[in-house]
Amino acid sequence: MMEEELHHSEHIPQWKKQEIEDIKALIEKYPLFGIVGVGGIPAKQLQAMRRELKDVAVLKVSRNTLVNRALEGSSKDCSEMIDYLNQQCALIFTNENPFKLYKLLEQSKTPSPIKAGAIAPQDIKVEKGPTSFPPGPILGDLQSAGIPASIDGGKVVVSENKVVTEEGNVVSQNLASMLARLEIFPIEVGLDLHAVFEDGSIFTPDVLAIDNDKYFSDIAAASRQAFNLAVNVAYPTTATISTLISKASSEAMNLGINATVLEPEIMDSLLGKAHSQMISLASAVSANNEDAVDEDLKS
Amino acid sequence: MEYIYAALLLHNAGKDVTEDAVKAVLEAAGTDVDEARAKALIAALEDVDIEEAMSTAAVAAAPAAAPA
Amino acid sequence: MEYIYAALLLHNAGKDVTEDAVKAVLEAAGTDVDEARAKALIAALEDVDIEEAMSTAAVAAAPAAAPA
Amino acid sequence: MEYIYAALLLHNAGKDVTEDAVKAVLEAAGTDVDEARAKALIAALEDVDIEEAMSTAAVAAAPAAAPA
Amino acid sequence: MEYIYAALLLHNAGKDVTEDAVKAVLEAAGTDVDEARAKALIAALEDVDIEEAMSTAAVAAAPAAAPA
Amino acid sequence: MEYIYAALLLHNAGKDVTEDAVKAVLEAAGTDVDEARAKALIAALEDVDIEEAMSTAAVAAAPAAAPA
Amino acid sequence: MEYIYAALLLHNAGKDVTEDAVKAVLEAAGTDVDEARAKALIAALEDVDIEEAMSTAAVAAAPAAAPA
Repeated sequence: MMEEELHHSEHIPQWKKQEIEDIKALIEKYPLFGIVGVGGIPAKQLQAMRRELKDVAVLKVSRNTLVNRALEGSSKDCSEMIDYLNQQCALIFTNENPFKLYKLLEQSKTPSPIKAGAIAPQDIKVEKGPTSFPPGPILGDLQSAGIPASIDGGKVVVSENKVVTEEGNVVSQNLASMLARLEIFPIEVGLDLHAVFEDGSIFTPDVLAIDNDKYFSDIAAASRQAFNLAVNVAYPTTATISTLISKASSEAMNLGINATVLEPEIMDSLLGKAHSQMISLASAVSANNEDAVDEDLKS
Repeated sequence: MEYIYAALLLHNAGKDVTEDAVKAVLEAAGTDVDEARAKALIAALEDVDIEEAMSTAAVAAAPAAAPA
Repeated sequence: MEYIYAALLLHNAGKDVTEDAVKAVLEAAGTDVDEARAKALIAALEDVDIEEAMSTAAVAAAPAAAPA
Repeated sequence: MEYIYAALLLHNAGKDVTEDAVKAVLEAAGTDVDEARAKALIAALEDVDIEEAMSTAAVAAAPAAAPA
Repeated sequence: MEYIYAALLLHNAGKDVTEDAVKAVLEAAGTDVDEARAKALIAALEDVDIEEAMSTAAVAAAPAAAPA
Repeated sequence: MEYIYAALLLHNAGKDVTEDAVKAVLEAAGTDVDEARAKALIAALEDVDIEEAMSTAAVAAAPAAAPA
Repeated sequence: MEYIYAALLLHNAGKDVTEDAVKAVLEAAGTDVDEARAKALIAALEDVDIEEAMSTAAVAAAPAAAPA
């Protein structure tokens, strides 16, 4: 056995050994790295993404077998990441935190045509409206693909809104082709983050997706709760003292006016209240009989 | 307006708002009573829910009075 | 509120709002008069401009007063 | 308004709002107590559910922003 | 809220709102006084204009039911 | 308001909101702890149902999110 | 919500909301800390403005009644 192994290792090309070392060096150098799926990304798009990300991340495409060896041999004890390697993966290295990385990768995804034979990731719809095509064979092609089309005003139009295939269905060649021609791009294509390794922990997308709106509303809710608690127990602090004074003052006014406490400070309110009641009663009365009220109260 | 206040007063005291009651109150205040008005008032009050008229009255916040 | 109504009734009738006047009006209305409250009323009214207080109320009450 | 605050204080402490209690509180505050005002307060509060009266809005937000 | 009421009582009576004053008032009302709470109150009141905070109350009071 | 947040944190963690617990949390936050304020908080929270107090809308006048 | 409370506590105390600070505070409160959640919080706070979120709370708490 040993002999065979020795024999085998002698035949590992230098470039492969180097590649493994390069990967290990990158793993060493960066505080975190991720495994991304690159399948289905047209070469051009991949290049574009690489450029877009170049200031924040390094993408390294290598054979899985070599990546495997690097992960196993790395001093960072990250061999578990091998679980996240499958066909057509690459490594991505960055100084950013895992959440930022996830966000960047999601943002760098672009809408792309769906390929024939692919599975619709959500319902695919067409919308009523004009196309750029003049009448011709395209009309029949659209219709046979299940897209409602007709001629209007000298052009081919999509005649109604329609779900042309539901989530989970396999997209036929004809439909795929027609959708592409209509420039309907139902797929988000980009670097698909499978997992990130940082400091001995592995993070997966379910943990990495951040809902900013939820954080915003949670902060607002917490702030309200704090205020509620503080005011309800009359805890005097810079943020609550004005409200507490205001509350006490209102309560005193309420009590004074509702119980008709004849104190100087609320006389104006009491007089005003009586006056309002008088006006209200007077108008009800004068509606029935004008002569029941003063000249100046007549409506 | 004093006729209306008289009505409010009687209502608040839980008394019936009658012509005689209104007259008594106004006389106690030292005012001459116009019989016709008093009659008209009582007649007009017949279909009026005093309590309701009072509660629809809006009350404004008075100027914050300086501490006594 | 009876003390207030009594005060405004007298004011509107052009009479002085005194303790005795208020008591007379309240008694005529069949209300029990509390001496202390009558005193407090007059004391509280000392620095109050009744006309002004009522015109502030008038502004606020206006929308509510639109005849039904 | 100090008489009213005295009432709120006693109510909050679970004590009866009596003339003596109010006087004691005001004296502790270093104020001269006007007997009539204290009496008038207690009379006004008779049969009043203080908890309810203090929590029920008596006053509307003034549209004519009350002159300070 | 008793600490707040005590403070406003003193303020309305034209007295300085100090820890000792607040304590005296609360004790007279039969409330157990917590030293720390009295301290905290006075500290919070340091940069507050009580008059101003009280006049906010007039506006913050419940809204007038929108006139129909 | 950091004392209040300390209370909310402890409450959320199912711990008793005690002076020591609050102090520990604030010290971990790198803040100097004012003994009196911590005491005042605990005193204010005595017999209080924190869950209820935090969920019940405190009065109208809103804070301009002033850092405490 | 404990991560949020921790963040607001630090913010209110004028301290930076960092992963270590949040962890220290939570540990002091006796809460188990999930590294990922602490990291997620800090990452979220890069785009979410605490002051802005808190001021939304203030608006919501205000009386619905601003008179027209």
